[in-house]
Amino acid sequence: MIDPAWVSGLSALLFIIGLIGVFTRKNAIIVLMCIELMLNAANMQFAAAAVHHGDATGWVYALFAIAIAASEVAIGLAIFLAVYGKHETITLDDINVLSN
Amino acid sequence: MSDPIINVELFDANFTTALCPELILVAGFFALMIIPNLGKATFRIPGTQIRVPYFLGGERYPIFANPRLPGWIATITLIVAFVSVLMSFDGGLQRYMIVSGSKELLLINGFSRLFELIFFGAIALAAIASMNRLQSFDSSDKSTNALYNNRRQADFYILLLTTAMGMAIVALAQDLFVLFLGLELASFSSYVLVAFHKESKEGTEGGMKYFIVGSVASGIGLYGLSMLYLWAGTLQLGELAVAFDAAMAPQGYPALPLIALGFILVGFGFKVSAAPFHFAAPDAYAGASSPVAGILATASKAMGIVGLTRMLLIVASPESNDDSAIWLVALGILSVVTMTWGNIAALGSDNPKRMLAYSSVAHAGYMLAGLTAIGAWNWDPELAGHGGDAAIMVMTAILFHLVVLVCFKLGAFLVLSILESEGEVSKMSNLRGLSKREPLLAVSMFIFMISLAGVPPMSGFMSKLLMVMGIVKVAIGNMGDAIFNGDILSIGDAHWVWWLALIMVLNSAISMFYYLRVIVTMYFHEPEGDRQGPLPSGWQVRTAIFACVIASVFFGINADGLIELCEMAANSLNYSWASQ
Amino acid sequence: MSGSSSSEVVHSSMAEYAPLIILLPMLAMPVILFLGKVFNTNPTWKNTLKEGGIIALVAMGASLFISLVIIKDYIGSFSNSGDIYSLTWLNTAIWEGGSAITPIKFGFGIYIDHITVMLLFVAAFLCFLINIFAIGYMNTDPINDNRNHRFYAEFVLFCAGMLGMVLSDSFLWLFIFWEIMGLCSYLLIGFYYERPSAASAAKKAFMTTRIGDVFLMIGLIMLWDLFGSLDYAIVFDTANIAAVDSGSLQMALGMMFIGAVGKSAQFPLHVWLPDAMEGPTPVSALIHAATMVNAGLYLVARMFPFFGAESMSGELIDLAFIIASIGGITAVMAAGIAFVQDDLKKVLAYSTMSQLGYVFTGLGVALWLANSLDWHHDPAAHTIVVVAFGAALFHLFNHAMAKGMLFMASGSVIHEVHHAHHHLHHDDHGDDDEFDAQSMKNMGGLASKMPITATAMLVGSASIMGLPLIGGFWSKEGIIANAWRVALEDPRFFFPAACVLLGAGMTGFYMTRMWVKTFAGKPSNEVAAHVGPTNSWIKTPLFILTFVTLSSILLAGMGFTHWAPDSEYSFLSDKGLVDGIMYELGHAFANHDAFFFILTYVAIALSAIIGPFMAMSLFGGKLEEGEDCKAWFKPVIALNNWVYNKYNWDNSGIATSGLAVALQNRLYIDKYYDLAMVKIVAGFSNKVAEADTKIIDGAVKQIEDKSQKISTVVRSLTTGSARDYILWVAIGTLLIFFFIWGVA
Amino acid sequence: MEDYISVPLVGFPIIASLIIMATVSNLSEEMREKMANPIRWAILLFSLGLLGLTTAMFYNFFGDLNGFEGIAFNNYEFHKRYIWVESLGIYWSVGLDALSFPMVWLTTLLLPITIIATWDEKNGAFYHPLILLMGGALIGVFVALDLFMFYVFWELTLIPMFFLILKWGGEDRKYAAQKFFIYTFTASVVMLLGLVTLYFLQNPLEPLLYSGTMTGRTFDIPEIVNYATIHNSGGNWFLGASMQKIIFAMLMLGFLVKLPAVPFHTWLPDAHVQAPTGGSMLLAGVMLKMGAYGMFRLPIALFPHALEYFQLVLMAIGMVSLVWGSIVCLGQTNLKKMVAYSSVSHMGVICIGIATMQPMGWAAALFMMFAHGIISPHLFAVCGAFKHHYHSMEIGSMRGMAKHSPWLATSMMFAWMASLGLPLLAGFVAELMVLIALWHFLVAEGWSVLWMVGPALVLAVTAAYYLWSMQRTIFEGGDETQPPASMDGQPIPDIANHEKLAMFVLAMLTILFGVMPWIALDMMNDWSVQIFEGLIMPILGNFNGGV
Repeated sequence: MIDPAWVSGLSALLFIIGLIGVFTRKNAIIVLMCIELMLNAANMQFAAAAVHHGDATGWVYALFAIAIAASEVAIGLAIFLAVYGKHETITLDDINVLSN
Repeated sequence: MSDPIINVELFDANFTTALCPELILVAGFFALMIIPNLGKATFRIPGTQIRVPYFLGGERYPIFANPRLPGWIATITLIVAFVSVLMSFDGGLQRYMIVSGSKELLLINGFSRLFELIFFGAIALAAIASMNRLQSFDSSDKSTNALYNNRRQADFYILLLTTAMGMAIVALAQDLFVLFLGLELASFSSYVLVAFHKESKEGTEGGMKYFIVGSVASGIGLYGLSMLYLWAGTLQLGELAVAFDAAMAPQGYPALPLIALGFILVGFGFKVSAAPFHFAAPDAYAGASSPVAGILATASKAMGIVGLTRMLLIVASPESNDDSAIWLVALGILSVVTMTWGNIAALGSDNPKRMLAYSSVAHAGYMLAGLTAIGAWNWDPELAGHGGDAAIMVMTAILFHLVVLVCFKLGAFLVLSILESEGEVSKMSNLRGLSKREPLLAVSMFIFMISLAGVPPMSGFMSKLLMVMGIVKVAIGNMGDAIFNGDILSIGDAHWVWWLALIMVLNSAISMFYYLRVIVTMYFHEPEGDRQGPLPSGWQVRTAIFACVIASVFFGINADGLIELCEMAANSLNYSWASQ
Repeated sequence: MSGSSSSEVVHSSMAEYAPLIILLPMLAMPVILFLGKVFNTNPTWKNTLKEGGIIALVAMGASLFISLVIIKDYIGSFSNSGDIYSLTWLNTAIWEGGSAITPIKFGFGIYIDHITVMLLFVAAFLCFLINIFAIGYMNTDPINDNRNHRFYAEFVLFCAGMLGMVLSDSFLWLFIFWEIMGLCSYLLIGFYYERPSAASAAKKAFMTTRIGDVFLMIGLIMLWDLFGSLDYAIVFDTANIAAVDSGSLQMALGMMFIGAVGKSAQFPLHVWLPDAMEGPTPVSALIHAATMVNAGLYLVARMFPFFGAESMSGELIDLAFIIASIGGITAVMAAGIAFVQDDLKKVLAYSTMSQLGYVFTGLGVALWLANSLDWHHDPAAHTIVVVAFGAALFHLFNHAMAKGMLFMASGSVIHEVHHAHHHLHHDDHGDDDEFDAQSMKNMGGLASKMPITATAMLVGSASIMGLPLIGGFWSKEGIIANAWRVALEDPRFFFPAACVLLGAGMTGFYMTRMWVKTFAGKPSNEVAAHVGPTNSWIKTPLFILTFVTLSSILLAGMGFTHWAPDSEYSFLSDKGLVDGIMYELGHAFANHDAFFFILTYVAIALSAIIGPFMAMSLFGGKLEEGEDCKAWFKPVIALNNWVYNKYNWDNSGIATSGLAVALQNRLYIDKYYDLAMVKIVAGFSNKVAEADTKIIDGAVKQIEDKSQKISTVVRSLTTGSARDYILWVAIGTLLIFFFIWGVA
Repeated sequence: MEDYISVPLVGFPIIASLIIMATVSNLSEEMREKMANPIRWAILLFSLGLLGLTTAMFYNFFGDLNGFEGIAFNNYEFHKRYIWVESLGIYWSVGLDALSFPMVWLTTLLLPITIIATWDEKNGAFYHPLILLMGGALIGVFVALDLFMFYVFWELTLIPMFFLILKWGGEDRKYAAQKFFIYTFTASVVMLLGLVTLYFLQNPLEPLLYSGTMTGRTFDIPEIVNYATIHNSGGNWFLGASMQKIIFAMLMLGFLVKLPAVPFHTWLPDAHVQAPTGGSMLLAGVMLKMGAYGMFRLPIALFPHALEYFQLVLMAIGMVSLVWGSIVCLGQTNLKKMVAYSSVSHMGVICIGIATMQPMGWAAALFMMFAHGIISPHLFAVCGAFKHHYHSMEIGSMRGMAKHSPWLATSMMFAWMASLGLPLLAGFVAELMVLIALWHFLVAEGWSVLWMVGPALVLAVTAAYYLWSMQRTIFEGGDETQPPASMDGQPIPDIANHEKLAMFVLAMLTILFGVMPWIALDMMNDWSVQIFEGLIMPILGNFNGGV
């Protein structure tokens, strides 16, 4: 059995990749994917912790988190679609009607 | 608080009593889904010509086809929920704990009930105000456009109800993950609400930015939760508090919970729009319709405060006698940066909605200052004295502030929402000549502005006064007694949160500038261009504004009742400092 | 309501009605103003009531009447001296530390003693006469049409101020009335508000006297701090004086003296007086000769008890010297400037300054004597002190009478010249700016046209010059003699003594020059040839004052110099009138002391012979052929003509010399004052105002400005790009970690 | 005793004016014009009623005091206390003593006068109610005996004044109104923090009367003052030396800005120049005095030790205000600005009077507040009429006023003379007493007498700028053509009858209180003696002054 610490470490790595991704990538979809990475990092951590503590609640948390991530994607894509409809781009840097 | 907490299992005897407002929301939610769809739909039993009516769909009955109907349903639902919360206070509040086995899920006490009042009240007002906003067509119009727009009415109000629902869960949650779920429910709804105005560039853009930044923040928060869970093996508030207390000094500071604390602070920091997590807020407010922006500035912020309270005051509770909370300096700096940043940025802002957004950042800073002060409640065994009282006072102030914020901040957004009905409101000059066009509206806006700025006798002043008093009370503590026992003490001997109070009052002086600018624009300048004459709009939103005005003034002049309510709620937080 | 409660009547006599002397004119003021406003063009108001002149006259007459009765009472018995009324005006308190508070009160009351009585007579009498004159003068000049009520209102208020100042029982109320006079003089000098010169003269007068007043006020405050009161009854109490520090007292009195310098137009605060001739002539007569300038003298005279107190013996002589020196400097300086003036009223103005200088010297000398001599115990010293003081007061009296008369006479001349000019140039009236009715260049030979005026002028000039036996002679001799007496004791006094002696000769010159240029010789132009006699409103006071001036020998004989300064001295009790006159004559012309004998004749020679001779030799001449004049002018004019013909010399060298130019420019003092005002004061104040806007308010504006700029910078961080927002979230996260770790 | 203050003097003016304004704002333009006159009359009559009430109070109609004399320190007439916010110890607490009564009377006096003087101000249906509102708020400040209530009214006065300036002001009114509001607001929030800190420094273990249920402390001024007096005695410093100084400074900041003292004065010229006549009259007449009033009511009564400690600073501030203000006056070309700076200068006199720490100085400061409250509205009424009739505020733009507008010229000259401290007019007594107290203090305390140079200089400079401005307005002179270009050859009017009436009444009062100062001064003197006997002497008794 893999030591939960490794999983934890992996999740930290994923999280950092996600976090760096969200502010380096320009395409909204990729940013969304990076966010998913961050959420998944949390999921892994929950899972690892559930194993570590032998507590089933962690699994439940992870499941819920997956659901959250899913709905987040749904909402995100819907919004991006709407954005694309008006701005005809989803490159984040080009969408700045609102500033200051 | 003599009555013990009654534990309620799911669908237990007291379940409906305990969660009455939430259940009302659920009922409203279903009603909103069903009622507008009631029609002459029939179902032909296969193979026969018998058509069994099942009422969902088909040619809808005229009464249910009214495009304004969803608005009314949502409003009535929210009002009923609000009233049911209010009624639960009647004759002493009975506290309930919704449990699932050994896990505590939701706690119904004064604190959570008060927040429900804030949430439901704010959203109800926004619902009323939104009623005439969305384009609607006569239900006899069968064009796609008309149908489409009329359907959107229901969508909008459903999202409002889910927002309310999510917020209510946040208020009640006793498990951090449940809290997080509620938070996400409310957040997702609000993302969509912000982007709801998808015919415009601003609406979609605001929604998108709010969504991306919000998602990142909640991702960070969730990761923090996972770390906390990794460390403690539980996300139950009570258990976490015990674990945290045990782990802190004198044994030293384990890294994991501290990192988790930082991450979670970020997650909630975004919700209260604390600097530097506030950036998306001005864009979102500017892009969203005014009532929605009003919700973000009041209810959503209150939700963030609930999260922060749970996390900072309960989990990482400042209990140790010889030291203050671990997060004290971080939060103190955060609060100073937030209030100053918000005010400075608002100074030159020419967009009224962005200006209000920055002002709401500043208000977040004031509340964070209050939370910081609570963190210092027991800063010195001798001088802090009855620090518990002080902490309660600060909490009272924060709650009071959140309540009255609904009155004047939301009220200000509602005024803008009336203006929006004649076109975009993206410049201060759009407010010009309001005093000539709509004197009463201008007076309302004037009251909201001076209330925001904290000018007596408005409720905004009372809330700032309470906040300052609370902070000073923490900082001064028992010094009065010590001084009269011969100690020579100076302001330097008080806790440094006293300086937060100073910065806060100075900040509120700075804020005067931009609030006055609104007033000057309304009263000094002539109406511009084609924006002449009275504004078109229904009576609903005006009623909502009127209610806000009355409340803004009333709670300023006669604050006693509300203070007592807030004090009761603050007391019911029931932690170490509150029990003193 | 503390004011009215503690009224205390000391004596049941006419003195009780003394407040009416002040109140009547004071109440007449609003009455005249109101009626004048309402009935402005009503014929009855205009012709019968003379636009308020009659009301004023009634009030002044009543005041004069009550004054005379009080004076008679006083001289008769001396019993009505001291406080007549004493009311509380202000109640306040002082904390001296510790646990006691000292209640303080400032009172108002009427105080009558010998100095009061003398000044009261001068003021009430001259005010009354000048009122008569004003009716004749003001109401016949079309330029004053429909606004004479303003003149009379201000006039009576002025008189009330003067009478109040004389009668009040404390230095505080002296100051209060003093300031009221200042206000009225401002209003009256600026009566012709449409003339820029009048406006600026009014301002100058108020401003200059105000500077003196500031010092007076400070002096009074210092005095108050020494005595805890400003009431005469308390500050003059010898026991109280004995308790104070002489150095502080000298400072206080010195400060007060600066106030007197301002009010009495002494160097260096003299600049306002000549300009003040912008006011109508009655105003000049009233303010700048007869009454207001006497206020300063009165104030210094009031200081006598301090100098006379035994406890102060020898301690205040420095101040006495300063007083005498200021007087001496002014006497010479003003006389010098008067040499070159062509404006009739300006000559008189400088003459006023000069003569007031005499009085100051006389007072300084008397104060020195009182302060140095053991006059409380030594009867001879007592006499010397009293007579020295009396001489100064007598000169005040003589000068007031003579100068009032001279001004009225000059007014009469100006009035008629103006009329003649008006008459001659009927067509282009309204545009007579070029013609200066006050310039002596436009006069000459008027003795034949205006006999009464010329007589009055002659007598007045003689009195001022100090021609033996007439008016000012008695007092001037006394002042000169006493100045030299002191100079023998205290060598510093050689300076003022020399000044007054020299001044005597100079007076002779410029007064003669004035009379001769105006009344003798040939008319200098067409206008002067057409001047007619004046009306009876103008003549009456001239007539009365001529008599008074001439009769000053009687006053001298009655021992004026003895009883006026000394309340112990009973009026006419020592000698009879004739004996008194003989004594005075003997004392003056046949002094036993050789030094004073010589001094007397030197002074007479200077003032009555050398000075007039010089003037006549330059400006003399006889009347136009065919003009006839009154018999008593004939010798004068003949003498004049003779001297002129025989000794005329060309003075153009002197007249164009640097000194003469400097004198014409008033020794450049005004110029430098103006320069100081414009360059230094105005420049500095503009700089300060600029600093106020630029620095103090600038700082505020900077805050506003900078905060807007910072706001722009801060808002520019909200770039609009979601990625940047997330970056900030990350940065914020790191910062939070940093601070949490920092604490942990 | 009946409550003669809460409803008639404070509540009714505020509520009535709010109702009137709310009603009027719903009317059409024509109706507003029509209603303006009845509203004006109603408000005039009402404010006259207020004046009658306060005058009756003075003449002892309701009580048994002799014109507010004989009230011991920290005792109040007509004292009423109603619970307001129980949890925080906030009471609606009103009362009068000889410190506040003259100010209240002055306010009720200036209300009708202001209304009359600006009778035909445009948009009268709003303007006059606003004046009444202002009056109610001002009275509220003076009668408040509760820190919270005091602060509420203190800030409340800003709002009507802000609108008066904003809606009826001059060219640059927008800037001036905002500056006025923000500047004074900033100072008063610092004061608020000082008040709150003071509040919490009460000993929670022995709560005072009227303490809040939640906080255990009270906002009640008499209680706090009493408490402070007890703890100040015996050589102790209430709250300790350091704390006392800090809170003293915080409170003083708020009051000094309001006063205003140099260098916190720059809001005043802007506000005055831009404010409408009525606004200026109330601003200079009463609002500035709130600063001095506040000083007496709070920091001085609470922190005599700190007052003694900061005496030099206060003296210096007063001196600088006095001198700076008057020299700046001399450099002004704008009539109203000049008058505004003269107010700064006069407020410096008040500051000096306070700094002397003498009953005489304090009584003089009180009398100065009162006298300036009568004279400065007159000054501003004149300025307002000048502007109204000649469309310019520049000195020199109109000359020969004595000819064209004799009434205005007379009134101006009177006001100017009153302001420069001519004897027998109200201002003189105060100036004289301050100077006497100052000198006495300097000599007794061994301070340098050079302090006296400032007032001496100012006495002369004041005369200079007033005379200079009169020469260029009332008289003729200089090169400028006249009538002024701004008149466009229109006939030059004199002031209207209602302006004459207002100025006449003010002039008569100036004379009345100049000739009979004891009417007001006696109670002020009594008050200063009482505060010395009740507070200063027991506490600073070892003050090593005296001769």
